[in-house]
Amino acid sequence: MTTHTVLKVESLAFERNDAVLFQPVDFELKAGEALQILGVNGSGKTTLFQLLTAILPSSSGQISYREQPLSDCRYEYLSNVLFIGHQSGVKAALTVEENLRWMSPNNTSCEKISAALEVVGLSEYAQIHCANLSAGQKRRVALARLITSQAKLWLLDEPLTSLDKQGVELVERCMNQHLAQGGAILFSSHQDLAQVTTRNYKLEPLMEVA
Amino acid sequence: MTTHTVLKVESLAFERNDAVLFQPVDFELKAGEALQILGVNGSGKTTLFQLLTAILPSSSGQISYREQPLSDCRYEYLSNVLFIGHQSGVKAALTVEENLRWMSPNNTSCEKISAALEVVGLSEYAQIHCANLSAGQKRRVALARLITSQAKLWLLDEPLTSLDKQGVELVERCMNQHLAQGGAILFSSHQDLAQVTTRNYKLEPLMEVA
Amino acid sequence: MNFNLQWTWFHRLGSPRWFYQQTQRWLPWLAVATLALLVTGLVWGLAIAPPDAKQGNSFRIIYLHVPASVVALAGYYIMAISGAVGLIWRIKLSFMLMRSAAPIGAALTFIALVTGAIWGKPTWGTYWVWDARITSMLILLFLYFGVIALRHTYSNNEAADKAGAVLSLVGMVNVPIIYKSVDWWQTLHQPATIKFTGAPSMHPDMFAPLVVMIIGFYSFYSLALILFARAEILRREYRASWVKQLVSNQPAEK
Amino acid sequence: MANNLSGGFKAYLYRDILIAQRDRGDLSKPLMFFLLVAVMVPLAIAPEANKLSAIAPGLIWILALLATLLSIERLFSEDYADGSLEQLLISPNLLMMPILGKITAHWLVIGLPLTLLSPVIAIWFSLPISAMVPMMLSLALGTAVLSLIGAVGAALTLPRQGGVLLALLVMPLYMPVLIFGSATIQAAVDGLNWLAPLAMLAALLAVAIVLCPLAISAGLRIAKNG
Amino acid sequence: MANNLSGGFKAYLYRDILIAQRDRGDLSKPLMFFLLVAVMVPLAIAPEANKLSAIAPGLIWILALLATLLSIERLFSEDYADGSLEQLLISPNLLMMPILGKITAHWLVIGLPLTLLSPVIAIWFSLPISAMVPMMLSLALGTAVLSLIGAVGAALTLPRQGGVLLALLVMPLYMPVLIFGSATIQAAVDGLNWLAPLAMLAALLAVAIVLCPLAISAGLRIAKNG
Ligand code: HEM
Ligand SMILES: Nc1ncnc2c1ncn2[C@@H]1O[C@H](COP(=O)(O)OP(=O)(O)OP(=O)(O)O)[C@@H](O)[C@H]1O
Ligand SMILES: Nc1ncnc2c1ncn2[C@@H]1O[C@H](COP(=O)(O)OP(=O)(O)OP(=O)(O)O)[C@@H](O)[C@H]1O
Ligand SMILES: [Mg+2]
Ligand SMILES: [Mg+2]
Repeated sequence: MTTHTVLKVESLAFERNDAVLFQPVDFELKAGEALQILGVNGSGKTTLFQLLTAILPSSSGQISYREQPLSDCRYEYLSNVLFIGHQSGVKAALTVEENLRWMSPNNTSCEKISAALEVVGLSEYAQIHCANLSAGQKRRVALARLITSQAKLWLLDEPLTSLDKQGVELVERCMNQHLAQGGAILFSSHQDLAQVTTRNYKLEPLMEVA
Repeated sequence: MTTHTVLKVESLAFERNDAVLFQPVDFELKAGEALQILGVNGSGKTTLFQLLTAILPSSSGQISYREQPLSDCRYEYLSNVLFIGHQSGVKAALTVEENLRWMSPNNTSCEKISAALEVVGLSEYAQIHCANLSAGQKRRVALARLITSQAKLWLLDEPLTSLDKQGVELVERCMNQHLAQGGAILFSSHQDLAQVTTRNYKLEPLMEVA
Repeated sequence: MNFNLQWTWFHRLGSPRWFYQQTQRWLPWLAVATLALLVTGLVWGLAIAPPDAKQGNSFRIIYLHVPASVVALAGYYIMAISGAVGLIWRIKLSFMLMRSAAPIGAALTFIALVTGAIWGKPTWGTYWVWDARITSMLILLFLYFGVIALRHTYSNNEAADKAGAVLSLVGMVNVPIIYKSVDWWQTLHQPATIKFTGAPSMHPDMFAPLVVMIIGFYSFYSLALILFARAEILRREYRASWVKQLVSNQPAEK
Repeated sequence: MANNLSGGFKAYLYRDILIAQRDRGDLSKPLMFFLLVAVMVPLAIAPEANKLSAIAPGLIWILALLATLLSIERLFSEDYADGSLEQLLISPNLLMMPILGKITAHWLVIGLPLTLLSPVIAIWFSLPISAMVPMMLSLALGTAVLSLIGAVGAALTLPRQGGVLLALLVMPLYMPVLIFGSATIQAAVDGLNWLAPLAMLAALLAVAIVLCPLAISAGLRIAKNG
Repeated sequence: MANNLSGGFKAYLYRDILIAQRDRGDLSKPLMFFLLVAVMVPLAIAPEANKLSAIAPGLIWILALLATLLSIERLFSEDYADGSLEQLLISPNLLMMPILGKITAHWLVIGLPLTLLSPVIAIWFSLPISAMVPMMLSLALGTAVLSLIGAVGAALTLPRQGGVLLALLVMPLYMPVLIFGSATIQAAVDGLNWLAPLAMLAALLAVAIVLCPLAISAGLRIAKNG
């Protein structure tokens, strides 16, 4: 059995100020699989990603990574996760190249960095400070991590915002390549992907219980 | 002739640090018309909007509003413009309602404000601080201005980012209504609109001249 | 089984509902005890105890000043420790106690400062002097203010609680350091020109009412803490069914 | 938005005060801040009363200056980050009135509380009672100048919102305020004529009200051009 | 990213120094800031030399404290706004090392320059030469404690990045540093034993290095939840 379960979420719930956000979440993500989280604005997709990266503590339920509860394999799990959120973590004061170097694993070679910049179409901007980039270009800097990272599990919160059509295609190509190599992807997006086969999971708002 | 020209742009160019950004821009926008600005990431759409709102000074070319050069009718022009940019101008410390009241014309009635919040689906959030909203909800607060504003000319820089599908439909409906009332819309988006008839204008990068 | 027992006990102790219902029963007794102690202490101290040989009657402010100072200091530790308990065992109730302790402690510190300043005028001829103990008391007031102010920074109650707990713990480590350093600073710069009259050298007739007042202040502190915490519980748990029931069971009139 | 008679003055005044109050929970924090800094001085400097009262006039002014510096940085930087500065720039009215509204809000939140609180600090530092009125008058006028000048610096350093850089820019401009401000108090303490330095502060304020908004609106437009 | 032996210490140290240098154009600005404030003091306070030298030990320390306060606010707030704090929080390593790296960078940019520059200020204020070495030692140790404690406040006030609120939180905690710091210089000026207060500063530093990173990492996690 090569396609083992990478991530398993069982009746995960989250409360803020004693208000429960969404109906308990249950899903399973296997290697080589992409799962798209759907849900209207404010349904809790971003919150779910923060639960999955342990930035926020969950109120109940269980997250397991390769059949182990997260608390038992925190180091191993986080070493294998690549998370790109709404804010992309690009530092305005650094140049494009410095940013990518900083955000990539330590042993990333210079060639790999420039190759990644080539792919996202920013080679000419390598020495430009990120403060001077357009919205889509900033997003591309963050997405260049898809190429330099060695993580097996990608958690992408709306990776497609601000990207033009070529940019969307580019991300789709990266995703397909990652899946082909046995990686797993959990992502949220309000757009449908044309070229990537994905399963869906819909976050449902909680019905008011009387 | 009821469909007069609202905005006319003639061979508009912009230089930053002596580098010209895009090929000279020429277009005309009539009342009741929507024009979509296309262009890859970094082609200069946002910059163009800043030229059109006189936030940035243009290097050459001319912008005219109702057949008058912009410099001659600055007050009248800006009073009739609604601009929503990448950053939506929503203040995190204020509540949704306070934000909308603040961003709407002075004489906006309370009913209109709550009706607008109803339309964008934020009635329940009226008293919530905007810092606690999701990305799409913040965007919706800004877009509620489409309903309260009385401006004839809308300049929308990527209004659809972060919105879910209902949100996109909502914006499309607002746009159609505005057009039907004789308004004009200039907007940029990487997505194609399904329900609004638009013309396109493509920003072309400047060829290197030898 | 033993383990289970332990946990139900723990759970009950941490339950705001249990606390609310228990304190309902204690409250009248505590209120009566507080009142009795304070009245006894005040009458004894202000009317019966002999006047001081040197200071005359102005010394009687001691019966407010010393208890307020003592309880204000202890209150900081009570606040910080309940914060720590909340952080470690994730008990909501102890966060509520921490939150309630801050304004009470600040008020007592303020009383200590004001009564001290009033006392200072007849004894030292000035309202304020940069004495070690006085200065560190002033800083304690600001530490309390910091804890109170911090909670407005967070919209999420849980985060506000935890942040407040971390700050009061950092402050708890610092209170002795501040006290020592201010003390030290004084002795370093100038010979102490003013000395507190040492407590043990007090006449028993003056000392006994002071002890009554100190116990009375502690009792008052507990009473205030419980009342504040009960209000806090209702505010936070307004969604819980038992609170709704409680509210609907109240007679509508009055 | 900003279409009323006062051209946006009142709108921005109210909004900024509301935000200040929301952000800090309540408006009493600046007061505590002043008290706290005032406490620090005797701790750092040996607290004999006569030594303290000798340096008190200068210290109160340094305090006012620092409180302004610490808070003025955010005058435009938040508006810049969230896009409301863009909206301000494209409002059809002149920029003056909204800018003055924002600065007035800043003064009401920082300068005015300091002025009202200064008697407490004065007692702490054993300043004579006769110096109270001149001190409060000079603070009321001077802190307004500090807010105006600080706002120019805040506008000019905008894209980088640089704490230290901002301090570096405005501090030289603060010198006259500092000098005339502490001179007013010192003159009152010494029983001299304190109306002259106070008049100078009033003159500085008049000049600043006229010139600073010009510099600020220019600065804001330049900052967007970045 | 942050996978090397030192667990991110060096990576964050280098990055933050680089950003500080980019943001301010160069690293000499903090130095100018100190000089400028030092110039202002004689302007506000009558500049008789004996008066100045009497308050100099305290003033140098107040200066150090304010420089830290002005700059520490941005330690985490930019990372919070642009999302890199999230990335820090999900790094598999402990938070300690990156945090200590960031604080060290802050000290290298603020505390160290002030220490190196202090002799100039000391001469300005006619402090005796014999006080130089104790002054510099106390500043080197003390500013590090100020950065550490300030970082706790910066972490706890993150969601609102509140200038005045931050000051309110950390200033009481700064008192011991201020007292022992100025006591070291004063003792040296008076020809007394200055090793004792200096040792206290060293002890404070040791305590702060152990405890502050704990409080900071707790604070950062809480802030994300806020
Ligand atoms: C604003 C001024 C003052 C403040 C902030 C202040 C503060 C304090 C504090 C914190 C205590 C300590 C309680 C303990 O040891 O746990 C105390 C005790 C005491 N204070 Fe004050 N005090 C002030 C003024 C005065 C004055 C003017 C006098 C009378 C001359 C005075 C007489 C005493 C006495 C007799 C005690 C109890 C004896 C002892 O524990 O040493 N205090 N005060
Ligand atoms: N810091 C916060 N404090 C309180 N409530 C919050 C906070 N952040 C988000 N929320 C609330 O939690 C809900 C879920 O927000 P979240 O950002 O997870 O939504 P989302 O599904 O990502 O939406 P979007 O599609 O707009 O990005 C929203 O209703 C929002 O109002
Ligand atoms: N402040 C600035 N300083 C210098 N160059 C800038 C600045 N802002 C943008 N640019 C450059 O100008 C070009 C156009 O940027 P602009 O933001 O207008 O693009 P855009 O078409 O809106 O792109 P996107 O689709 O990504 O939003 C980009 O190449 C960008 O690098
Ligand atoms: Mg989201
Ligand atoms: Mg753009």
